[in-house]
Amino acid sequence: MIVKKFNDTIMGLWSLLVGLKVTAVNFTRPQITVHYPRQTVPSLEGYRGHIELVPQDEDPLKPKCIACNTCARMCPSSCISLTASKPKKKAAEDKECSGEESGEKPKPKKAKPELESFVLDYNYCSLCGQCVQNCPVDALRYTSDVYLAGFTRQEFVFDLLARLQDQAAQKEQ
Amino acid sequence: MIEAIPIPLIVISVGLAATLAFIGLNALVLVYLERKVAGFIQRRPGPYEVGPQGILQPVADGLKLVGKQIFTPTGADRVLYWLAPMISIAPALVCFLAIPFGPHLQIINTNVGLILILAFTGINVLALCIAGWASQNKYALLGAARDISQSVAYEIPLLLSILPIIFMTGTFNLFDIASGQGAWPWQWYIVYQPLAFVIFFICALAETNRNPFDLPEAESELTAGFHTEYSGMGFGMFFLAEYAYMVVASCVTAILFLGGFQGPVASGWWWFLAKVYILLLIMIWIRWTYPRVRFDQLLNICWKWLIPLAVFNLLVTLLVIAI
Amino acid sequence: MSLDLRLDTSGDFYANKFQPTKRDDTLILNMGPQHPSTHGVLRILLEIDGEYIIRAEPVLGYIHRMHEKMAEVKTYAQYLPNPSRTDYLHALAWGWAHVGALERLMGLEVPERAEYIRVITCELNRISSHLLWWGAYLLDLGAFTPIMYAFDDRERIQDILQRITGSRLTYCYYRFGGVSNDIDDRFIEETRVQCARMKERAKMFKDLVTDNFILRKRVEEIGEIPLDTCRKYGATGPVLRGSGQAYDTRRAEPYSVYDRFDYNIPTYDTCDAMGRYLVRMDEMQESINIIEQALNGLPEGDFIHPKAPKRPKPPVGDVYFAVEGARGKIGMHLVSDGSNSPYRLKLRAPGFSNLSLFSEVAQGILIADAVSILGSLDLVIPEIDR
Amino acid sequence: MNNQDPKAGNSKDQKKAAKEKKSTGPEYTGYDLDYFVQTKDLFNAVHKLDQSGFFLEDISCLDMEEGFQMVYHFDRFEQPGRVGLRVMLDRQDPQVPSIYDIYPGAAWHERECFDFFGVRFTGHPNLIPLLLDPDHKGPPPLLKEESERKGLDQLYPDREQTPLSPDDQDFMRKIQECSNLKSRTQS
Repeated sequence: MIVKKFNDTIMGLWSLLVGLKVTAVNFTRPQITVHYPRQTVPSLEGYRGHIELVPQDEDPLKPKCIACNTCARMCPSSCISLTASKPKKKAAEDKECSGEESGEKPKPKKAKPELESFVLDYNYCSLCGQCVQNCPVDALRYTSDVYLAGFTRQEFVFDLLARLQDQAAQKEQ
Repeated sequence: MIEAIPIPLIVISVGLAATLAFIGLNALVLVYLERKVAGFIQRRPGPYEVGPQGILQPVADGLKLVGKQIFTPTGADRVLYWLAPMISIAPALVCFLAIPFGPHLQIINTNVGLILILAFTGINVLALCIAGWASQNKYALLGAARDISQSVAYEIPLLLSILPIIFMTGTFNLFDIASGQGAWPWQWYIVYQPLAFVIFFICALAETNRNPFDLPEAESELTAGFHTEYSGMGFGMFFLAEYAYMVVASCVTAILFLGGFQGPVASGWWWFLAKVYILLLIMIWIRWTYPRVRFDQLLNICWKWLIPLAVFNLLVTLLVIAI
Repeated sequence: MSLDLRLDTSGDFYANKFQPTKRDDTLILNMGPQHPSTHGVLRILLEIDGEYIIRAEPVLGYIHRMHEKMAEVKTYAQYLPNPSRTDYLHALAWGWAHVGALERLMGLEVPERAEYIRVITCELNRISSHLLWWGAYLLDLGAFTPIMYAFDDRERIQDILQRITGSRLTYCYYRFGGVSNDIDDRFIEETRVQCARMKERAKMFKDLVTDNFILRKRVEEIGEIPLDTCRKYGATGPVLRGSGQAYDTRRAEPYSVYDRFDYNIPTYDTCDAMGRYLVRMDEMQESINIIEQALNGLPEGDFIHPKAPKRPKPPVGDVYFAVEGARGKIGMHLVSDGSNSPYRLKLRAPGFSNLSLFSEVAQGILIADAVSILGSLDLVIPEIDR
Repeated sequence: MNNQDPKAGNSKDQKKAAKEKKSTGPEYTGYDLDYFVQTKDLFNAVHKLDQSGFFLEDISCLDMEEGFQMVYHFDRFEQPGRVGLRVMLDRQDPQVPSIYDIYPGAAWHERECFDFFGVRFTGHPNLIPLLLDPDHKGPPPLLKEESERKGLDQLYPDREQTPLSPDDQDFMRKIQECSNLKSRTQS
């Protein structure tokens, strides 16, 4: 019995030294951390950040969204609020009002309601993706900007329509 | 007028000022060293933000601690609460007086240097006990209780492991012990007394509450042990005291077992500092590797393993000397 | 205005309830809810005599969010993000339980490829959960370095999962009838690399910690939970397998395609914290084994049922669906009245039953051991409080 | 709350057709044995289950028109198979004997049901709130409004609700060889 006890202790002390060796080996190995302010994480393309509006193919200024309110209804924490302008009667004054909007195809049936404002309250968003998935016209997509910081809650209430306009403007330059 | 002031008083006052500077500087270097080594072991860079490569990080910590508001927790015994950090740091100063840094660099060359150091390191226990009791916090009380039994238990093997050296050299004078050993490593006492060295080092770790034995300030069990209620300079003093005692422990180890300022080429204070810092690095290295020992195991190690080994080692040395 | 500096030692509702049988020489200690070693906000009332615990009583409810009421208020689709918030360490298993319960109720069959993807991602998530448990447990015992090594591996797994699922911790990846995003070759290749790397990392973990003399002393013969106590309290998962019972929902109630893989259930009958520790360490290797088999047998096909309902309205019914989470058996008792939100959804959290046996196990042990036992039970408080 | 958007329209009547076809809903409901039991027989039934090696999974409660339905889930290590015991309690005085003496683990489950539904458990060691705040004055949170409550016949159209007494032989026999492999192969 005593021999076993001694044997245990000797093995134990040996394991202590082995532990030291492991930390020593790691001491010499290069670092693996990313120094955040100076370097940022390279692989972010799959990340599901807050949503943004998808511009129409032919006219980057106008969103694809048809203001059908599905995303606002589907959102678990109801953080999407959007308002749409009442569609003008198509039949009579379609010609002259569509003069200045290029590319408005005069369709016989009622014109789609025009999106006026699309506000996302990112404070309550739980990034579940219900809005993007249930959108009938795929007018929403995820951004992958992780590094968001702000001083007040209001800074996280994004006006996605304005954001679309800026992106379109930047693309022009 | 100058003769009116006795020479030793001047020497001691200059020595004390030098010791204060040495402790302060050492604390800064050690804090930086510990965080860098911890970082590298955990494969992260450690502090690099403040100053080039994070050199000024300890200074920043010091300023933060000084800047904190000083407050006494409700119901705490105000006098004792603020006395504890002072009692904790004061003995550390005195210990440095007797340490021979170099052939000429010694403040007091007393022949009871070793006893002086051992006596004053004992006072630290009192400080931690007062701190634990005065901050009126259940966790602090538990931390203090643990610290008392730990320090008292590890005092005995500490002394027992020093005795063989005393018998071999026959003096308590640190200067003679240091100069008694030869310049070359195989002439140092570690070769004659390897077991005593290991026991002494373990006891030094236990006395200064370093990792495998850091039960009095066990973060995960007692939230912070005896200095739970301290913040700002109160905590700063305990922090400084812990590093000071670490330096004292490694200085004494260097003198007793590694030949003090004796070095192969030109013996001097730089050899002494090199040995001290190697020992400190080992202490830091151990801290970032091992989990914490449980309380009753801590006492078992001391009573069942260290003390019998130390006594056995003492007897063997006496036999060898007697023949 | 005299400032009343006396300590108000009146204590709150639970402390007073705990108080009456207190002997005069003991100390009532509040371990938590702000305590470093109770992961999250668990509060344990301890009556201690010196360092020995006489009575212990966990107090819950500090992070209770009433998920079951949320289920009744929200529709099925809107409830998808909630399960991953109950247990954020093994979020995919909880998501699987919710989605699986509904699929069983509606009789919706999930395509082969989706089942394989679910197995792969769920096992990856189990490994990352065990890694975090391992680091946090060692942190409780006082070793500061292992948690950094654990996070090194965990971050790599999270990177792999982030590319496909879109998030790193609270995945909302499973949908009714499949998954929301297909996996590509880069995911498969990265997973193989990580699995290989995990195998030789296990050797380093073993050297640094499992064989460590101090750790063995802190973990062996601590927290003896005999098999009968496990059964009486309904403990499942590694806590049960550490007491000698090879009960794993993946094998006991085979769901999805788990019956196609051959993997053994690591079991140790030492009944103590060391047994639970070794069970989880081996379980990581078993999960790697399962992932590799699943990757080899990954069939082609669509990753979600073509006609999967986005807004399901299940028939009337009463269903129970159980999944093996990292901490034990996760169960969802779903009662539907035909509308598009459940009539009643009962979440069975493994941590709830595992923790309930703590007050019996903690009689007469040291505080340091109490911390070691709590660590070995692998508690995630949001899952216990729901 | 139930949104009648166009998309779900056609899937609803498609579902109505599916519902008529198999009114019992899914074949394998996760339960291998499922009984209604009298309140007074509950203790006896749970005792028999304890003898044959079952462990308590959880205790959940439903707020129905006829009152509260307590659902006890048991499962077994050796021959895994889930047994559901259901007890109907009337609404005015929801009283049920606590099974703490057989399964100490039930203490917390029962306290939770007490929190959420206000069901009282006689013989419970310390029936104090577990998850909710002790001075939470409001009604138990999971109670449903009058209009939303459903009856037993609506939720369990085909299940025979005659409570079974645990004394007769086949209850014991059924428990012994209850296993989910058998019922899984049938479906």
